[in-house]
Amino acid sequence: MGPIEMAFAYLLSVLGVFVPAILIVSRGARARRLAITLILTAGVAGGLVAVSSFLWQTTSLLDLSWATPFPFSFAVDRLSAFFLLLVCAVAVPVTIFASPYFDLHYSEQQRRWTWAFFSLFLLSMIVVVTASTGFAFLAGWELMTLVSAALILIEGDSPERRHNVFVYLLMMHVGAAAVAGCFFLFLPYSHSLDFGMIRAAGAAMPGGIRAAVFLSAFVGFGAKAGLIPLHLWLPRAHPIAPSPVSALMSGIMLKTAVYGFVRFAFDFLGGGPWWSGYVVLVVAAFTGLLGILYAIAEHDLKRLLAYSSVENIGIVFLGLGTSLIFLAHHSLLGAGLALVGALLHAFNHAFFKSLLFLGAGAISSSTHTVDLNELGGLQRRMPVTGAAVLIGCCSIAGLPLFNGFVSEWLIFRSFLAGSSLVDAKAGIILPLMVGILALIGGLAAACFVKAFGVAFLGRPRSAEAEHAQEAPLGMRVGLWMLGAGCICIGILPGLLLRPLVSLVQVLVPGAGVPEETLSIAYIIPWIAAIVLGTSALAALLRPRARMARTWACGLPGLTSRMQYTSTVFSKPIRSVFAQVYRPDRKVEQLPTDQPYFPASIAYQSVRTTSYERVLYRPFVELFISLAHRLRRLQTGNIQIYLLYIFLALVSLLTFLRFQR
Amino acid sequence: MIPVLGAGFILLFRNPRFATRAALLVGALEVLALGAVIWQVHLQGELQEGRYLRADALSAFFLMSIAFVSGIVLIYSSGYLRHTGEGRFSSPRWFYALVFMFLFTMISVCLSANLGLLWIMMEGTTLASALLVGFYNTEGAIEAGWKYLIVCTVGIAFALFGTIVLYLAAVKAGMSPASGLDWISLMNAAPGMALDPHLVKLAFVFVIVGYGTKIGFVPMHSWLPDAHAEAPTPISALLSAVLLNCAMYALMRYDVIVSRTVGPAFSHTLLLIFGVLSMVVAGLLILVQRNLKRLLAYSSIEHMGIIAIGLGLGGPLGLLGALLHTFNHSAAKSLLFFGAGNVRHNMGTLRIDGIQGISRTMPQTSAALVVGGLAIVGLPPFSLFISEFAILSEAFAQAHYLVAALFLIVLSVVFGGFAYHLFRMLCGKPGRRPENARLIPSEYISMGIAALCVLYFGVRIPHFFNVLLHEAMAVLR
Amino acid sequence: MKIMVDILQLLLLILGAPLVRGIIARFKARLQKRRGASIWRPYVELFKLLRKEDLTPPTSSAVFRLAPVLLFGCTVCVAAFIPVAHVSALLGSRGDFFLLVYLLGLGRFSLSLGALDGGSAFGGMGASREALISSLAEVPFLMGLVALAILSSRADITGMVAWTLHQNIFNISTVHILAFTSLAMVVLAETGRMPVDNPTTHLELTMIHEGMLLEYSGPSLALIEWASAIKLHAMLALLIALFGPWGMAAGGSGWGLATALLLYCAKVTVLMVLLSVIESAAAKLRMYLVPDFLGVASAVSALAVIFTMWVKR
Amino acid sequence: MGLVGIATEKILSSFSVFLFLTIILLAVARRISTSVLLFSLQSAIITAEVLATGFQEKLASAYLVGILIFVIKVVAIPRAFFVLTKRLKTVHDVKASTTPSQSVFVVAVMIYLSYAAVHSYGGAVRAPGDSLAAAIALILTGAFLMVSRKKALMQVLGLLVMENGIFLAALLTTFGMPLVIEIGIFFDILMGLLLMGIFMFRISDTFEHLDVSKLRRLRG
Repeated sequence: MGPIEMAFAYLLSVLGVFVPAILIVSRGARARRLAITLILTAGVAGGLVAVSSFLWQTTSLLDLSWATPFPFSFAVDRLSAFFLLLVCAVAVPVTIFASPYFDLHYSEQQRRWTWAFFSLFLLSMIVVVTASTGFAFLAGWELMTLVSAALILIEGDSPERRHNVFVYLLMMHVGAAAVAGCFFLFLPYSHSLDFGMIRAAGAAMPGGIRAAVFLSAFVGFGAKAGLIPLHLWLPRAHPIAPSPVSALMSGIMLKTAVYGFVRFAFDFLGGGPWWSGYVVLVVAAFTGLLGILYAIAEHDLKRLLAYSSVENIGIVFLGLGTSLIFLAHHSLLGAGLALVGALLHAFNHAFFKSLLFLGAGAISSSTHTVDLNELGGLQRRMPVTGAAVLIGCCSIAGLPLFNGFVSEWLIFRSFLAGSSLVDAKAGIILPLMVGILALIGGLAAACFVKAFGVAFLGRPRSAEAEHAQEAPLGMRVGLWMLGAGCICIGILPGLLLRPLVSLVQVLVPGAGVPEETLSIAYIIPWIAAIVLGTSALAALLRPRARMARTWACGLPGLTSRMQYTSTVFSKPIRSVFAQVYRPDRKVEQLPTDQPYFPASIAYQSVRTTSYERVLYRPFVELFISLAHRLRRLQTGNIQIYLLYIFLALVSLLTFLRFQR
Repeated sequence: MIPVLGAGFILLFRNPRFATRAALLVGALEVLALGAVIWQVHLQGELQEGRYLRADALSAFFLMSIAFVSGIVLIYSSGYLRHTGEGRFSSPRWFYALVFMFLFTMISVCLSANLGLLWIMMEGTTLASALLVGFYNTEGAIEAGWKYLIVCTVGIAFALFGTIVLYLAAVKAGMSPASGLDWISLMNAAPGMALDPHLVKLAFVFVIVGYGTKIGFVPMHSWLPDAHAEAPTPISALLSAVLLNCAMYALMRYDVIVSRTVGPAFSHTLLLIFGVLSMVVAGLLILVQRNLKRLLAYSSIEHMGIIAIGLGLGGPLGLLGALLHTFNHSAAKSLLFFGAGNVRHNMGTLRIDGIQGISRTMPQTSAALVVGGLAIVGLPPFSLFISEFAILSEAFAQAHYLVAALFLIVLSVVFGGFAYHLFRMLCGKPGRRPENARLIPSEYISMGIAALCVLYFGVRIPHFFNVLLHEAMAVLR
Repeated sequence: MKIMVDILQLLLLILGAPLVRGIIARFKARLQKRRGASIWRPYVELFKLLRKEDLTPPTSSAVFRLAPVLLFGCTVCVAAFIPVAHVSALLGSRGDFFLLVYLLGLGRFSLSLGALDGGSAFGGMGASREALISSLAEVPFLMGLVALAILSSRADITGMVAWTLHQNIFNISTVHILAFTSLAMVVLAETGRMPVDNPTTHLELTMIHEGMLLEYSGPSLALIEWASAIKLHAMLALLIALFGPWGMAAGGSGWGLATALLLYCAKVTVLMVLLSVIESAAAKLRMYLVPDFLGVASAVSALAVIFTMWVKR
Repeated sequence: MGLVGIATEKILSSFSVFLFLTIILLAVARRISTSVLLFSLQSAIITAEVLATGFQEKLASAYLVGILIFVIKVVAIPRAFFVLTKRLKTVHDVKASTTPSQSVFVVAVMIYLSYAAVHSYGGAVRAPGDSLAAAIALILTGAFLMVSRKKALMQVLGLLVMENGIFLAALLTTFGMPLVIEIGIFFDILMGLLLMGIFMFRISDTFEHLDVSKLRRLRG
């Protein structure tokens, strides 16, 4: 049992056993502080495990099968190591952020439970990405859902929160059923759920089964990842969770779904049927576009972030779909490129999305609201937080010098490389995808200009925002660790690109990336130098600034009500894409008799597109009505009951007759 | 034999408190005796007492779950009966007396070496428990009791006919009338001797309808929700956690014989049909229940369906899953019923829409309900996840894709139902204050044991248990 | 040697930018039967502004001050991508057009934030309109470039230019025409000219780009104006390099460079004339007609991409 | 074989006819007391059949069983029923949910079915076929009675008829089962009747009627 295994065992035992035990046994601040430190050390240990096992290619980590009824073991190949690194790298800052956050918001009792579940949540996600048997994977998978739901419920249980959690649980359970299905579908051929055996069996399976496995994997993991139209739970569950938890859910939990899909589609199946890529591509394109459009329309910061998670997942799956298409055409270079892009984007999104959610947490803890129309002017009041959030916004908008750009760039290049495919279908569709991704990127930029600009810039729109205080030290540290990560990857992408390439080479035999695409690693530092250098020069040109009142068209003074609100800001885009939102607008003007000098104008606009109504209700109602019909069979009349028995008997006897 | 004596012994006490103590004493003795039997079986394979009593691994396995459940049920009811008055046939002492009669019949179901005796004892379980179901003497209780009595007796009558037909087959095949009903001799003889396959099939049809009524297979399940809902909580726990298992045990015996005679295809198909039918119907009915205990009753039907599917699939994992599931289901279900019992005491009702926000008012009970609920819908890290996992993998491994798909779908539906109902009961603003929110020790102990067991078996299966399990499977092969 | 040439090109783009503005203004004046100001006027204005003091609103934060310089930096960096007279650029061979487009995006992003920080209504108005137009404009911009990239099977600007340089001027494909059309429309939108935006208006109903600068004064304003001038110049140079590179110097000879430079001036002049004609002729589109304008551009560029399939093989 | 042997043969074969008669009469009987009488008659016939078989097969145990049946089913149970009817003070109508003619028709169909069944499983039978058919017909009729009669009493009666049928089948196909088992079964039946009596009392106490089709509080 080498050091790596030791570290991993330490990690598991700490997160799974010690921390919850400590928190349950003893109440009081010291115990809690001990627990938090333990979680942090565990996170660091996890990171070390990931890096070292990535470098030295250790595979088997830990085998608990002696204890459990079914094989339950952990192994880390490069894919798992990459995602393990992702989990730990995000978990540590979030934990640091969370400790002051929970102290601010929760009662003693709540804190104990929250931290216990918090560590269990981390554990479950680590289990998922490092499991090497189906049993372990599924166990971790279910646990992940449960614990996160518990974390949401600790916050409180209003009816709509309850309903949202219910929707979350139900959809996750159905998704888990699909995931379980695509594990079990291997069984007749692999005779075991050990990943090695499954991998071996993957190639030998008949096409039909392969297709079934692919589809159920796509549905199962898609539901977890929040692909439209399976995204229903996401904008419901993420906003109502406490911010650190939503950071974990959005930052890491969605990535476990990506991990699962990559594991199945690439590792086990080695690329799905020929149409698989196109299916994924189309769904992903819709997800990305609609996701970001809904995000722009939101004025609740956390809902906005949730929808933008949907969008980013869409981008990741764009990459995966492209890679699948390349695989189907045996063009391994393109496949590698797209896959690297997708994985990198997953990694980046983990960083900036958790950063942004933490930022929302910081805002809500100092202003007690995340409604953009109530905020404003926070940059002057909480500059450190603001700067970190700004970094997050730039990254998520996919701007160069920040990490979001690198991955989107790789995906762009993979689309471009698609033109080299002989197949006309792919050769046209992939380059056209550039347009889609460009639109997504542009809208994302617009969306986060709005988010940051309305929340942090200008003048405060409410008293809370007026008196906002800078977030406590722990929160700032957590935020800035993530922010530093974003910039670091953004300016020196080489740090991750090379390892990712080696990962992909292991994952898809013979794959690689075109050399010239690695040039991004060299060019970006140059660009950074030029941009910042010129900016510095330009800054030198300027004297110090003098304060002067903003020009108010000659009016006595400027009130905050003259500013653009988030709703107004997104108005042009909303009216351009009106057919997406199908808005239901109401304008009430008083008094009605004089249209030009209204005393008051009330305006409201509601999005009426509802997936729930169109896609989900019918299913549910089908089941319910079926149940009601069955219920009628249970008439309280005993004679009817006896009749049932006799009918059963008679039908069996006839069955016997014909069976002979 | 302890229970019978115990029953008489208890009837001597008029004072309920003494009766309770005596009952606990007797219960302890009984559990010890069962433990001894199991241990013997574990040591020396099979026990044979005279011509009519024998115990092999399979019976030992079921005895174990009887011992476990009856133990915690007795502990629980010692506290539960604190507010039942005196009445004809309905006083604590009668309660315990009947309970022990009930236990006696069930134990001897598992111990009987003779199919006839088996039948007699099965009928005995009905008779012993009918009064218990009607224990409260309310309209509902009496109605439920009557239905239970009639429906089950009719069903059992068919089982008797099946037994006779099997016996006929044996006799015609030239076995001595004396041994013509010993399942052991039938089992051993079955492959070699030419039992008329057609008669055997006929027998199995009657038996599966008959004992299926006791198990609660759809469409013979009609008595089950009534009985479970109206009986006193400990009895509901006993019914769904032990009685159903015993009936299942009886069915297993026949299943072995039949599949050894005419090949597994026939009996397994029937089991699969009934299993899937029960699972689907019960799973859907769970969605629309309004009474907590009826909800639990239907989920028992669903789980019996799961077990039947496991049996019907056969194969190492299927059998493992089925046997394991009997035990796990008993533990989880008794836990849930205890929780429901507390809810009834405190809120005075079992109507789900009448219960709200108990997570605030009685945290411990609702914790028990949550643990039980998570376990019963088959989520890790609880034991039912293991057994369902086993059965599912068997289903897929044998490429029974339809069964597997239905299985998965129903699991999701059931999850939805339970989550929905539990949320409604746990969350929300509490209605009326409960009288005594905190658990009294007896409840604490019994629920604690059940919960721990559910959790522990979810993580690992103890060695001794595992050995017994595999011996039992060996019997079923 | 080569590096010197590249730096010279970059300086040409940066320092020549105000001149381009001046000349366009002059042309427009002439078209409108006015004498118009001197073509060196923009330089004078820049110096004037640079000497003035810098005013910031009391409510604003550091973002307000940082925005202009970052914008300037990005624009300069973009200019460094584009070959003018010699088939090479400081970053041309390494960085591809995606980088170019997104650097413009970064500049725009920072400017919009700066505008929002002013705390007045106009800043938000300008930013929101800019957000709409730019997000829609990115599609045809990238797609048009993608079409060319597919033809030349290179992704870096100089590579594409070099490829075009080796084509015969007379067998230009439909793809080129389509791509040119879309890119020209994009340039109009990106640089905020008619019919998308009116660079000379200060009426709140019509302002887009101007609305964002309303709070800026002195050096900051100078930087922004200069940056937008550079942007305009760079865009024109990009069009030239992509669609009319013939005559560009490939080798290192001084004569070649000189002629190339002259040719470039000629081409730019032509474009400027075109631009001013369009600006004087066309009326500004209503805000909500701009998406249609850009939609046409996107459709054209999409066609360009699709046609590459047949042109390529 | 002697004269007696032949007599038994005849008896055995002709009993089934009487059984059919009892069934049909049961179907049309309107008063509980009548049905009870019919039942005891039926049991008497079965007793005779048991004795006959016992004589034919020279089985000592069969005699014992026969006596048991006589004591329990011909004497005890009908007595109990009469006591019950008196105690429960119910109207004596059986409250059929089918008209007599329908019942008769159904019973006739059942008899036919039982014959068909016997012929399909013909190989299994060593006693005269029609009496096995009679046994099955008894089972089916019992079932029919339970389904169609609303009175709790009549349901119990139907159950007993079924019991009779099963028992008869057991007797005819095999030599009856081992003695202990038989006794056990009888014991069970007695206990069952006892319980049902208790419940009938409770029902009539709580609901003031014995109409089980009205017991429909628990449903769904």
